[in-house]
Amino acid sequence: MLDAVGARNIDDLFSHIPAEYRLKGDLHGPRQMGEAEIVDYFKGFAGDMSAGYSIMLGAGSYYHYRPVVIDSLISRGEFFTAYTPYQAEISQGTLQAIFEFQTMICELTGMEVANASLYDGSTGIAEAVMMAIRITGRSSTVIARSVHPEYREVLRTYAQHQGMPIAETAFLETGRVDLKALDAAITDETACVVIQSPNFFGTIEDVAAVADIAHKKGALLIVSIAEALSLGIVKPPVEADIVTMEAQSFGVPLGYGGPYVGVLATREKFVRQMPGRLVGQTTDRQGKRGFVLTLSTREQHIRREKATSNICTNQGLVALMATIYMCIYGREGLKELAKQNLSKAAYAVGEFKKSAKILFDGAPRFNEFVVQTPGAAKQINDKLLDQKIIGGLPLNRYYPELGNSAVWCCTELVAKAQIDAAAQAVGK
Amino acid sequence: MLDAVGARNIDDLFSHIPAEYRLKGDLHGPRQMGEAEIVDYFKGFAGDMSAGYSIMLGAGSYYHYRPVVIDSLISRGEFFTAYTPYQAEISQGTLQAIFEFQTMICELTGMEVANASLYDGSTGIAEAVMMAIRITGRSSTVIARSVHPEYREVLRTYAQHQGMPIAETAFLETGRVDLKALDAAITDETACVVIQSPNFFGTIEDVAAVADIAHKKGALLIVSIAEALSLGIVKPPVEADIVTMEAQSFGVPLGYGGPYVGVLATREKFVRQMPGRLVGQTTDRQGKRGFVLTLSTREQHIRREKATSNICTNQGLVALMATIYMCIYGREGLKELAKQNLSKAAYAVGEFKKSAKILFDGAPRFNEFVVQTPGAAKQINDKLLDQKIIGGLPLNRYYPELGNSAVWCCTELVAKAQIDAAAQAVGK
Amino acid sequence: MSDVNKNIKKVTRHVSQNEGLIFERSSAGKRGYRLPPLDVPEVDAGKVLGAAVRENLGEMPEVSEFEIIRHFTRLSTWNYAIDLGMYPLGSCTMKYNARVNETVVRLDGLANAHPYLPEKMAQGALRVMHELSQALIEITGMDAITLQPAAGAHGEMTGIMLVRAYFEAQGKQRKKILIPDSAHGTNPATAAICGYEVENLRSNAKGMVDINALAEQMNEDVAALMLTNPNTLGVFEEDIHKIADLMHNKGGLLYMDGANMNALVGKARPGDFGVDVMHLNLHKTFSTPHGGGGPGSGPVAIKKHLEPFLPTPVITAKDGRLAFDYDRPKSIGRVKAFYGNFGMHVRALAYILANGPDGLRQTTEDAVLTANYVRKKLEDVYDLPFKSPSMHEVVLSHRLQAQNGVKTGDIAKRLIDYGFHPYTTAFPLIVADHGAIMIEPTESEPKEELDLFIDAMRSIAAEAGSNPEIILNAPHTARVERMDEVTANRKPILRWKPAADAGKP
Amino acid sequence: MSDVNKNIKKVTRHVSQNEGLIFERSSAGKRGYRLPPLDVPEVDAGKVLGAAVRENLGEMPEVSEFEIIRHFTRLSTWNYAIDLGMYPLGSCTMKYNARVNETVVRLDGLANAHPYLPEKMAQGALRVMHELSQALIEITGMDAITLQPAAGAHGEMTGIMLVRAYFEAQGKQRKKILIPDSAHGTNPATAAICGYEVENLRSNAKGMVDINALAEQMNEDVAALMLTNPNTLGVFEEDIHKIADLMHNKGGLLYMDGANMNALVGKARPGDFGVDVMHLNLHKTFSTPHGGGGPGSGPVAIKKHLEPFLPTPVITAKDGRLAFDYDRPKSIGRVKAFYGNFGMHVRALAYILANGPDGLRQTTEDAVLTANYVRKKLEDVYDLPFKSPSMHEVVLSHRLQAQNGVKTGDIAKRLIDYGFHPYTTAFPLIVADHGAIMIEPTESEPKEELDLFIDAMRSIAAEAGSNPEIILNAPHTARVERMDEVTANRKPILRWKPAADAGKP
Ligand SMILES: Cc1ncc(COP(=O)(O)O)c(C=O)c1O
Ligand SMILES: Cc1ncc(COP(=O)(O)O)c(C=O)c1O
Repeated sequence: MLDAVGARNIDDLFSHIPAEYRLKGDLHGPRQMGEAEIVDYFKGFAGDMSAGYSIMLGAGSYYHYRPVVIDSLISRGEFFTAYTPYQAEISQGTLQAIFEFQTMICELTGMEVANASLYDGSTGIAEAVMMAIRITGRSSTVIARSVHPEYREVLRTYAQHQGMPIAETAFLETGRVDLKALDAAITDETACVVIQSPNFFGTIEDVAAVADIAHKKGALLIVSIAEALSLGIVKPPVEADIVTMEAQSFGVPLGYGGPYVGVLATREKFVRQMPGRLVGQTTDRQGKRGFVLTLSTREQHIRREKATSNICTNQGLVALMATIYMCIYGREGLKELAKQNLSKAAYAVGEFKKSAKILFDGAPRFNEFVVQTPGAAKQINDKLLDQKIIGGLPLNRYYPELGNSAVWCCTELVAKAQIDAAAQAVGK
Repeated sequence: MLDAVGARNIDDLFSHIPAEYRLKGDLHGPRQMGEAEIVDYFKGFAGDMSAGYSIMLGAGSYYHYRPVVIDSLISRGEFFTAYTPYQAEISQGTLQAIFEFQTMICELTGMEVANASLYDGSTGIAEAVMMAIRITGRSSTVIARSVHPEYREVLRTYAQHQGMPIAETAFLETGRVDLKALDAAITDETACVVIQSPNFFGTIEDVAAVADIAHKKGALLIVSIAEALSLGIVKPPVEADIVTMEAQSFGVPLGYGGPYVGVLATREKFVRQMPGRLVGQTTDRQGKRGFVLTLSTREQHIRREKATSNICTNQGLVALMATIYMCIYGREGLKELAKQNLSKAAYAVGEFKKSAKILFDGAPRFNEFVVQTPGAAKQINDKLLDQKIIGGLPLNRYYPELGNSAVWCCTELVAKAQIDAAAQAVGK
Repeated sequence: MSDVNKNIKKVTRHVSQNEGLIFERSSAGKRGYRLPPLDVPEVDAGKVLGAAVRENLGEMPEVSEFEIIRHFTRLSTWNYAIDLGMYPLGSCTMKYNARVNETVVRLDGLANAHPYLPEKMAQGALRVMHELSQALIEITGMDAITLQPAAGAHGEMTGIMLVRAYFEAQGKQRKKILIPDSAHGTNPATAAICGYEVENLRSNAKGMVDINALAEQMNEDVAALMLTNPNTLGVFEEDIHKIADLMHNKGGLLYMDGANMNALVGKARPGDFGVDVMHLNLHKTFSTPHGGGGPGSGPVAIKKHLEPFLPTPVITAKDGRLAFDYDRPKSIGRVKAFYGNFGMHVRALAYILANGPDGLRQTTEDAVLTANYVRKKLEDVYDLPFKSPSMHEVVLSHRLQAQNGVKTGDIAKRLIDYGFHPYTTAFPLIVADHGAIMIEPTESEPKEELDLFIDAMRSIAAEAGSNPEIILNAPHTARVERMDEVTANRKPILRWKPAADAGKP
Repeated sequence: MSDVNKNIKKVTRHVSQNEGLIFERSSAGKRGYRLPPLDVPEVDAGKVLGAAVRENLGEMPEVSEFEIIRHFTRLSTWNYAIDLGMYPLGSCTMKYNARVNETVVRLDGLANAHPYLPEKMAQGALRVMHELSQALIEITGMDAITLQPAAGAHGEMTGIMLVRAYFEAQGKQRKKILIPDSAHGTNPATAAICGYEVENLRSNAKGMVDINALAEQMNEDVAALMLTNPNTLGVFEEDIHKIADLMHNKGGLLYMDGANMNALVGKARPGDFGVDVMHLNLHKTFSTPHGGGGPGSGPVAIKKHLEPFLPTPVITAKDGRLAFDYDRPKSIGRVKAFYGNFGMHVRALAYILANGPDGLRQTTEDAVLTANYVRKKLEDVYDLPFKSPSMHEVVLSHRLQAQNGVKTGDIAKRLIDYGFHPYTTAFPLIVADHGAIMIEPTESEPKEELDLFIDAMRSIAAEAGSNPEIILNAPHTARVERMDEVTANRKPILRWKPAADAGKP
């Protein structure tokens, strides 16, 4: 090809880069490895991790069983080596799958429209807040302290340069939002109230009550869901104006925190203020049903600085994992599975109570609960490692006022034996 | 559907089975398991195996690195959930791949035609012998004792009821066939001579010399190859009339002995006497190139009791693995890889010599060699297990005359450190 | 064209990538591999191997890894497969191949287990084989089993050799094997390989064994009857009891070809109705993938009196640990190196566990139901040569369509246009004029897919009257049309040659 | 039809399965799952949850596992993908996604690692992030990096926030960000989100930054210039040195959009030519799969003076062990929960190791060579709006074809008939009449595929003269024709509803 382009050597093609910027030598770094070496190299890393441990950590990342068909399907090159479906005629597979995803998210959340995905649950809140600000024309936000601490951090980061004041409201003994405090915190500059349910402590909020208070003052309600599986057995937040959810629980590996998949769902009337991609049904020239990316005038590649968001590449393949997962469990399975989680956590709470204090015991919860212990949570966890158990997340960094406490999680993958062992340990 | 077929209940459809033969209760056996349980169940079995050990066993099953693209390609449903390509118009993928397989096998073995596969290397010999008998009209076989003992057993099993006398000939100090003895053993009733190269001891036979002797007496020469990778660096047995090969080395997992893939290759003039399926190139009505199963008049579904073999389902998907493997390494890679094996074994022989006796040291070998030790091979192997090394195959069961000896193998996956450790151990 | 396809609901045409032979992509210097550096001194191959050294690998391809991915991905898209739609090949039991089976078989400990591992290191693999053996013995109602055979035909051979060994041991070998005219080609081929004469047994009007014929033909020269039950018409041999007695009374044995076990699992057991020896096809009844032509697995289950003759080795349990027993003086010997297609054993066991006893019965019931549903919906437009009740498959014939010159093979090709893989054509041979249309839906097919198939078959039946040409020239929608098989047979081109005109598609 | 396609060498039409929406397959009682029995007492959900209990899941589907396999397998066959052929989307760097990356990322220890594992249990994951960080710092020539951003746009946002924090720290915030008119839409959108005014910077006749315009527009109100280099025309900003100086002299910063790093890796380093902050797209330059729209990963690399502001946590090595440092008072805070798209970090590191230093350079050289090859072979039949030397991509325009009413979007659709995914259309906007034809072949494409693409493009150029209608009505060979996007926008149908007419394909 060099001759064809009329170059004497490859460096001719780089000659327009000012000489002083052209690299002379090789980059520094490990030499080229053979495939077998690469596999061994990563096996080395994977080796000193927690494979084979039972995981009683949740807090925004949930260890559920992943049916094997998910990976066999998403591993098809037609899915994972395709780009964003800009060219509808040769992207119907991805487009129809996203349309099915949007539909299932609506069904589960009780909303009317859902987008094709956002980065994750944390950035989802930030996008939802910006959306609420566009809709209401108001600028400030009230967020519950029981929302995932890292989600709140992300919101603060996004908000800091945009003149979006953020107030936090407290939680009660029950773990739920302090409604009085909330009511007091809302001003007529409040664009939205943000809560999470089940919240960071595993407590299920009284969404309807919060909605009343917010709506009375003309603010929108944004409900964040970190444990998507809860929707199998917990009433959807139909009173919310915007629901933003982390769908990792739906067949996405823990993967040390990512990639996961955020979703944003809302009411039809707000659709043109939504961030992210949307797939719509239409017909081709022959009247045959098909699907396309639509309402893209909201997006950055058309609207540039006036776009509803700067998001471009999102979480396509992860949304596909979630879609497949939702199909596998479906109408009955999600309920049955959620019920198993509910039962595991309920059993665990009963056992842990025998030797430690369960906080926020006054309101219903899904598969997480907060345990306060005599000793420091970290020491308890260290001890449990010998039994190949990863204990709950210590809360001292986020909620010093809760003392020696940790938020534990019991999914269907935590066996009774491990629950019993952990319950033993926390007392000591 | 029950109504549609006019049955009151499902048992109506089984009513023509005599009542006394209809099962009343459930079958006995484990209850239905959930997918997660099934995975754990087999992890339990897989757990107490040799994962992570370095394997210095060969003897007809070779531990080579399997490039990951093999599984990602054969896992496409279009390949692994298709049947034998009877319907050419919707099976061109499988058919073209087999045609490529046949071509590559011919290139590697130096033969003119190759079939689409046989069960494995052991049954391949039996099929080749029956083919030789059909061709020559003679009935007896002379087989070298240096052919894989289990291959010889299989031949005996096939031969016993067909009036196919089998004589075995001895090997020399060098590990090679005793040509004089061979010459003496061949009668004018001898249909074929069967040798293996590299043979069971790893020794490369003098194929040309054997061929001369066989051909002088009007017998055909069948060469069996158990370590297909040897063809990357060892001269192909072009003097043979039939080559039968176990292609497991080409990307097929050890898998505790199967499924593997046998091949049979021969001269064009014998094609109509070949067993197994053949894919041929042709054109469709528009003159477009395509591929079909051909010469099927040889096969059982047409010829019934007069067929060249009873084989029907063979090793399609495993042949595809081998095809992909041969494409990955190709012209240069197979040579380079074979050379690494050659070097590993040569190094190992050097090290083992320091503390034990290497048998059959007089002739060239590929990646296997026989070590005679003061102590029993089994004890040495037991000791090596502590170092996570699986030692060579003890030969006492097959060749008592060789005393405390074992056949060892060093593929590219055996590291120098393990070779050194094993070399140490055999002395003790 | 478009009007040729106006009745087709199931498929649409779409772009499909062309792709030449891998050799046509090859060029010097491309590579799809990368080896780690050698950690021992590199030898001079010439020195080590002398005259035996190989200089070059001829026409072996040189391509990049990416080209390999593209090449085989493109090829794959030219195939039809169960994953794409119904695959009603009669006698082949094309059911869903569960993905969990593919997962467990690839577990490091199982996939990378060397067959000569010390037994104490191989307990996991032995357990798999042991558990599967127990399950299959329970399902068949037999007394013992060998997992060694690599496929159905291999199982047949093993089974018939057991028969031979049985008579050898009695010191009086017999000459013949009786085989019904409806039998699969592997049956006679197998009998011949085992040194028996094949005697044909004709079926009666119901498509079943003719008891009187059997009574006449059965005598002390006959070693065994190779029976498929349900037979290849999908019909259960209702006289099975008499058949077994006739054989046994004359000292003969009853061999059963278990290819059609998908009609019996959990509902009836061959061991209960007099079978002495039988094979199973794990790649049919037990869902191990067909893989475009294998690998299969053909375990042979037997009654006590044949046990001494089983191939070696046999798995035995001594003090809690499993081991191989090689010391079996009466054994027929090995039929294969190592222990059989172990990977298929793992998958079949996973299938059995995923179903459980009730699931296995349900599976059989559904398989029989779908076949009868298809029969019911087609018997008015296609001839049903044998009216006996169908089990897991139904055999129709092209008699009515043949009046317009349309044969079973033509209807099969037209089915391709309608988006289906054809049924099995022209087998069994007892259907007149080689006109068999042999349909096996399996339990896996949902009603929606069955209805589309029925619709397609009925639509083709109509075309046979209105426009036979469409059928005779089918398929019209595939990337290639009918192939010239005659030339392929007359002047076989069995390998690519650099000289040869590539004639790229 | 067939003559519409007579010049097409690359593809043939083939049967493609139809498939409705999963909801249309759903019926009560079907299930694709099977749960193990519960090993603790089952609770009464109503009791536990009270008013919060959910009764039913509305229209969620009920289908079997097999139907799910078929559904998504069929859907997948409607997609075009890199694995099927060249995917020359300019600015997207559609290169081969190596399978070994997919293997290592699924290793149990990595795939099932909880983000809140105690650090001592997470050393392997931390090592992956650390090694990748080191490699990317070396490749970019910058001083530090964060792997937290989830995609390119997210990286831009993070980078511009670092710019903001930098000026905050100096106690004098600035108002504006300069953005060339050739920039990607995410650039201005990002600047706006970060609270900056966007000021447009026009390009000169060579498609590069107009130095004089920059000199005029640059002042103490300007925080930074967001530059893409090579820019979206695939042209290296030859005045990069002056550009950097102009920015720095006025105390401003230079942000580089690294989407086009595939033109520079191993050949030149942004850190060496004055860039203060930049993002990378691991899903472009470093081969992590696009997945039909993500996930991506957009690490941000910076110079020392921006380090204090990096998002928390930052990985630090103390006495041989790696740990997260959360105590960074000047940090802009988190931009995402946890640590970024770790799975993409694993893949990108595997890619870097598979190439090594020389392989990385080679890759860049090949990417630039293929782009120039395509340019050379097409510039006589397509207008080349900017004549500057191309690097990894070439931007043509539809000017010549537009004379026959054929626009870039039409040519794109016609390419589908020719068996290719279209190039990027209408971007960058500085190409007159939104006529951009933006082609990025990448290093992955073999010459054979490039030649077929060139042949297709030339053939379409000819058709534009001889028979524009073919192009305007394209595609003709795909399973669907052009979609009615207008109605889709006017009356959006964004979810399936049971009532809604299904109108099955
Ligand atoms: C009735 C019958 N018997 C035997 C066989 C042979 O089995 P295999 O192909 O596994 O050798 C088949 C396979 O088609 C069959 O249908
Ligand atoms: C030049 C340029 N900048 C930024 C982006 C945005 O990157 P991402 O899609 O990863 O958010 C893109 C992606 O198309 C791009 O081409």
